Amino acid sequence: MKFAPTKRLGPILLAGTLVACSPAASSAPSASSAPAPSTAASADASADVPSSVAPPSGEPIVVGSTLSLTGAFGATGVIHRIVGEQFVERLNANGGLLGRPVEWTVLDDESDGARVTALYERLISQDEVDLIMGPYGTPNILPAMAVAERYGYVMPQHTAVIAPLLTYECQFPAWSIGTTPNEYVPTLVLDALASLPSPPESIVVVANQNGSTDFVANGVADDPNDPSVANVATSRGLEVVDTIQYPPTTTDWAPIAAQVRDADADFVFNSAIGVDTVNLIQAMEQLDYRPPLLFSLFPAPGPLLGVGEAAQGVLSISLFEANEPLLAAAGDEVRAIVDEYEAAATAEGLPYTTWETQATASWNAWEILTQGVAAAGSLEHDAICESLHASGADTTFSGPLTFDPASNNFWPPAQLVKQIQGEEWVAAWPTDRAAAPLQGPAN
Amino acid sequence: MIRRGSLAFLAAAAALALLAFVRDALGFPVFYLVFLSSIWFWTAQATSWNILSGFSGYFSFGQAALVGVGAYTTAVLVGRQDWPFLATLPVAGMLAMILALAVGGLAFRLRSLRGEIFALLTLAVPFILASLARILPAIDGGQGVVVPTPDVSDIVGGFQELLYLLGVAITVGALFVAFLVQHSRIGWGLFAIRDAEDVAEGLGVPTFRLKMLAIGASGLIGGLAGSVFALQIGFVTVEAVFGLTIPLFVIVMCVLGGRDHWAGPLIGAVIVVTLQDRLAASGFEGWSMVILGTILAVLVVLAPDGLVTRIRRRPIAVGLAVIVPIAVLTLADLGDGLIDRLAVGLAIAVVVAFTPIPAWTRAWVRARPSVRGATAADQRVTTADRYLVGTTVPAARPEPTPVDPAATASTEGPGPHAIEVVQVAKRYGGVRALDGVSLRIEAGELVGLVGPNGSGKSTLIGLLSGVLKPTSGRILVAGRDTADLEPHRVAHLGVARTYQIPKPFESMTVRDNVAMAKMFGRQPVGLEEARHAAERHLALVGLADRADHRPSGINLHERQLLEMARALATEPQVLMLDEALAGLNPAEIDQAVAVVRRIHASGVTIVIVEHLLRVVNQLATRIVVLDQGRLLAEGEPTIVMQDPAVVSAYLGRPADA
Amino acid sequence: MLEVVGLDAGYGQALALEGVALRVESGEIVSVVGPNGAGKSTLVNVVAGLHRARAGAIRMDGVDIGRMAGHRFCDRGIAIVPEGRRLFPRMSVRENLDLGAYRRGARAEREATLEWVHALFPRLAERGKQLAGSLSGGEQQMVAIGRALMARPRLLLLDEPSLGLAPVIVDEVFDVMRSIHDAGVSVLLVEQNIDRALAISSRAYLLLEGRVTMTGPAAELRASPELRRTVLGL
Amino acid sequence: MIVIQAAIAGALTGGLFAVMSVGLSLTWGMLRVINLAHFGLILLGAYLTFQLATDLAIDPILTLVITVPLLFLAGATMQYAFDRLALGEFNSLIVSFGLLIIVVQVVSNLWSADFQRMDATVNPYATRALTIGPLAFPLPTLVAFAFAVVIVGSAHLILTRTYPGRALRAFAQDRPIASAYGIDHVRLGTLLAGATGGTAAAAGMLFALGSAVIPTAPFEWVGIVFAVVILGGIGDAVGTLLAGLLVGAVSGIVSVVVSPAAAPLVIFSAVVLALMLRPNGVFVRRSP
Repeated sequence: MKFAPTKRLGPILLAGTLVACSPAASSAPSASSAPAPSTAASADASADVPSSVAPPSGEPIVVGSTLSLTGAFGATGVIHRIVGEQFVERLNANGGLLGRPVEWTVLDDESDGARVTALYERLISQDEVDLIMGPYGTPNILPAMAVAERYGYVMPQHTAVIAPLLTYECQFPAWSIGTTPNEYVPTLVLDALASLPSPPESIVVVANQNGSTDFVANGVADDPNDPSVANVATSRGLEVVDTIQYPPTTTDWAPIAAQVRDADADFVFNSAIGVDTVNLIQAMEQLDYRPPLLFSLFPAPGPLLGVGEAAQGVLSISLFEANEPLLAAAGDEVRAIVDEYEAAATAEGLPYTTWETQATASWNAWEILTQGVAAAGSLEHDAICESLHASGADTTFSGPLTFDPASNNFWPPAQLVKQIQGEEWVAAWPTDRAAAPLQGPAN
Repeated sequence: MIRRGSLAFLAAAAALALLAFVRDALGFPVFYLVFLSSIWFWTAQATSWNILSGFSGYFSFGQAALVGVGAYTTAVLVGRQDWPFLATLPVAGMLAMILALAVGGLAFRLRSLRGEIFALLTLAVPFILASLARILPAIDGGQGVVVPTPDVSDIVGGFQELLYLLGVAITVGALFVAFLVQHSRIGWGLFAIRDAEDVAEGLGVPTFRLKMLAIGASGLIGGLAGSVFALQIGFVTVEAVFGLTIPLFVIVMCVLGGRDHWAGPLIGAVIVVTLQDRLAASGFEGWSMVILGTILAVLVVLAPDGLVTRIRRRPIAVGLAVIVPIAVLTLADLGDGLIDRLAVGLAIAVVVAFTPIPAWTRAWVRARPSVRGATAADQRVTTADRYLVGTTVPAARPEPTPVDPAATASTEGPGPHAIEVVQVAKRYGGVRALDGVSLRIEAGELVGLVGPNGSGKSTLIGLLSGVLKPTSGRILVAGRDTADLEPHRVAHLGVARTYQIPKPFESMTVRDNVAMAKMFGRQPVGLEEARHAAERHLALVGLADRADHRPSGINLHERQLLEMARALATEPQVLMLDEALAGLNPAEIDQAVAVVRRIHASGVTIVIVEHLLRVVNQLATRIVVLDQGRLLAEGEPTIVMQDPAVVSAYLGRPADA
Repeated sequence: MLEVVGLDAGYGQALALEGVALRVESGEIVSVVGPNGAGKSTLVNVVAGLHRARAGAIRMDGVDIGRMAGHRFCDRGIAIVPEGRRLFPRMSVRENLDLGAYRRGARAEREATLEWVHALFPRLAERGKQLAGSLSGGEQQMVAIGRALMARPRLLLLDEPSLGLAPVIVDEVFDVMRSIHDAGVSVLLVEQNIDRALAISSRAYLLLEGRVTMTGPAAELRASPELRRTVLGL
Repeated sequence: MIVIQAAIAGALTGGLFAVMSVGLSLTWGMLRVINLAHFGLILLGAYLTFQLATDLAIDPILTLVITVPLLFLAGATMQYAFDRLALGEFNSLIVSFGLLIIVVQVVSNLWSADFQRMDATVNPYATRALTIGPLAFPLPTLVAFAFAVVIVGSAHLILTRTYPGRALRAFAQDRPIASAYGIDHVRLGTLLAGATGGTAAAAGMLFALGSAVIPTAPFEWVGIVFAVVILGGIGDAVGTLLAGLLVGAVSGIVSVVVSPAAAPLVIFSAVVLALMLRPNGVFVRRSP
């Protein structure tokens, strides 16, 4: 094996030691790229971005938002920051918005819902931003939405899925799994699995007690008749062997894995977020158990791939995956966006740099916002909101979207089921949008 | 003080509340209200913590439990039971208070409770509650609870105005409670508990009750602010309210601001919230925690007392340091809005608070208290004279006539004995510290309690003051069995003691040390009256000219005199002096002896434990000799000291005997 | 060997010792007697490096050790048996003894010294594994003395070794003190059992209210009526 | 059977808790410093393990050769500073909290807030187990358990058999007398804190062996580690191991029988009971 430390290693060791030793060393050299300044305004177009349009001029339009750049949601927040900067750069290179350049102010909410409220209040009432974007993560989006509602600001948001709670008529979901994801997601996944030669006959549900994952797994908390993975599965003739709930702070996965192994179902539905499923797989492997089929709801994509062979065949849902057939179908612009993102994510030092569902949601959100403004022809929020309700948005990745206030603007979901095949995530269902066929259990 | 304070708080609350209504007219964005609301929340939480932990010294790591109970009460009642928000507010406060009282009731009843145990207990509570919230679907069950925005009446304005006004009400209320506590008997009691809990109890302070009061108030404030917090975040999750960051930040704020003043938490919260806000806004978010952590570490090392002490040393300079930069920056139109300017002002103020005072100012500052000191000294002369003449006696003392010591020694009055000890034994594990001791002390006596080291003198003093309870036998004070009385009740029966190593309340002046005891005496009095009475007691022991000093600023001799004055302030029938002369030089000893005589002459029965037999023999009307836990001899000093058994106990049995 | 000159020491503002001078020659047993609170313990603690003097010199073999760090005093051949024993209660008897031999000079001779200590106190050999905190008072005092001897001191400081002990044990302690002295260790003894202390000592100091008020051969002090009067406060 | 399996797996995880806790417990008990920065050192240990193993493509356990000395230095320097500044128990807590948030932020800046995890190619332990009959012993926690036994065992041996170890215990029980017998507390304290830093390196490595790391992970460790330290007795190395195993096993059983969310309820109620019923047992350093 060749000795090939990256150039990060030395400074990191140095910095790590210094910092641990003395508080005074807080200015130790940061080897990886520190978070870029939070305002991404750029009039200079990159070389590979076509700029056939006149450069934007006049007062910049300021878009404000917070993202969880640190803290519990930090892992995903950074994806949205990269995509946002990328989008704004392309936008300005293509003439800006309403002929004016766009500037994006993004503040770190530290994954703290209490700070989200204050920061959005600041953005709107103090900084007087023209437009806002939603933050990442349901516990952040809900407080932000409340502020937006008070000021009547249009707020596209990336990922909140608890549709019944998102009642503000001018919030626009950029990632829709419908108003009843607790019914839609299990139906979609079980539909996909039903296409296999030997579909699963029994299921175990393992759910993180985190707002959105718990909602998808169990529906509204105090309503046992609300659709849930378990009763959707039952109604389709599957046997529900066990349902397990675990707190977000779980550190010890062995007992959960033991229960899953004990249940010995054909299919494990893990209503998970982050690295839950990675931990579960590891713990199950350690018990020498691999379920025939495993689904993970909102996984951090990188770590699951890093598990290697044990994670083969793991399923999830997605808006868009950067698979070759899908890219080919989507055209050159998409390919350029995806490549550009990968370069930026690599430079940022992200562990997983492939464009996937989070990035897609983020891109959608930006397109919803800017198309709403363009269609309204002004920065009046009432007008933007109205035009979005009236004519929807045409998105690069998810196609034309329509927003119906009656269903809290959640557009009819059109999710992919993706699967780990080899060393990548592959869109595998529905067949007409699949990059590769869905694979059943290995044996 | 309190009336003026009340008015000031009322005025401050009104002015702050007014801001919500004139904000628009002044051209301030709503964000200022949000920013201030955040300060209110943290100030209220920090004040809640400080009333218990800062004032009484029992550190809590459980602040999140109060926030959580308050927030979840409101979230569940509003979000799931459709209660109107305002109706949930008192429920939230009450539930948090009940939780706090339950924790206090359990913890403070522990006989060997130490600060660490309390801290760790409170650390565990939020974890238990978080787990419960996750298990019980009726509370959370895992999905979090949405708190819908309530309808806000037009009078209030908008939602932020409502939050702001609630914040002002609760926080100014909390600060006012802290102010009241600090300036009332409760606060004095709590400070005494923090400085020396056993001494406080011995002086008649009902320590358990005060701690329960403090923890109850802390719970109420924490719960109320937690309830508003639920409304503020709109979506309550276990992670948002039961996390570790809340208690840690609250502690950080109180430590920075200062823990022994009601304004400390306010100062800490203002600084931390402003700093965090500015760092987040200025693109330094990647380094905000580094900066905050560094400031925290540096300030704790440099100013462990907190900023409030520094600020109070030069309030005008620091005040100007905040206001002037803000004014200058505003006029010059520098910085982005008021908060930027505030941040600059605060930074300058902190620097000013830390700058060493130039010599000339110090001279000027010193000049002022000395004036006050002079008047106090004048007063002393008059009161002391009165005492010496013997014309004026404390009104509360029933029979103040100075008695002839020799006469009382043999008096066998019909009433109960001042103290009666019947066949008392005390064992620690297998060790017998006292064994079958019987003893009577009559009113007016001056009993010398002597014996070699380890003979059981300290144990006996502990038993008499009620801190220790006998293994067998009975102890009667004024005819009342003290077996089931808490020490402060025994103190109220009229027993007071001093400590060999003086344990003054270090955070109070000499005068207030004595006034403290007066306030919790048998006939409790208010602060002003207590301070006035304190002068008298200080005069009696000859310490009036030290009244404005801190205990750390007087010498050992004076500290021992202070012990006596403080004990006297409880108006005891029996005063026990535990080695009050240890470590004094001969001149000081003579002076102290004179004081003891004077106290005795004023009608107080005295039990003096002393190693300086020369002194005891001169002073005492009767001597009791203990040796190895038994009563060896008692009687007339000169006779007792010739007793061969006593001689042998002191000089040792000759090797050849 | 030990020479203390002009020693002032105290706690906070209290002065416990004032201008104390004292010496212990090689091979002597010297007693410091006086009523409680006279400053005897402070004196011993200062000489052992437990408490810092405010003024004055502590010379061991002519070298002033008063400014040295507390943990270096024992390198100079001083070991203390503190008042109230102060064993390490949750360590075994053997561990307490071994800790006495912590200083490098003593470690090498640990086995030999241990044999000597066991010969002096046979009971300690039996109780080697017992926790020091669980021993009786007498046994604790033996461990405390044994621990000090393990340091191979040339000067042993004993602070109230008979305090709280049954008379039989006190006899044993004084007997052992004599054997220790016979083995060539000088002793500075603080004792409230004045008669016994003086009986075993060659010279003595009477400490009263922080000052040395009498000094001389022990026998003389023992016979002096003034000592008796002073101590009994008559 | 499932209960037994959960208990075993939990107990092995308890070994990891023990490694995390033992350093904190010892410095608290012996030096009276409540060092929250210990969690920061564990975090650094985990990230350094990740980085070194990934970059050098070596077995993660081998990274200890580098991380242990580094964190030894860090721990020792910190204690030396605490000592110099004469920080008491409470102030050390506050200052070390400041250090902890600094470390968390710096780690986040250096490695991003995203999860970092050693790939299966680098880390062969993550998905393996030792199987005996129907029972499986997960490899990462088995390794952690082995480390726990070795670390606690050697800590116990050092504390009971060697001069510096005994000196430390003596120092914890009576500082002045220990000093009178030649014990230099600054040196010993620095050494102990250094060794504690070493255990933090091991704990970080062990954590990285079985889990993905994020910068905020320390805040999830604090509760369980304090529970282990308290139940084991502050300053008691062997007690820490036993408490770790107990906490792990109980939380495993409760997870299976009731629900994973109920485990903290049981553990922390036990902590409260322990504090109420035998408050003196919790503080081993105090004399009976």
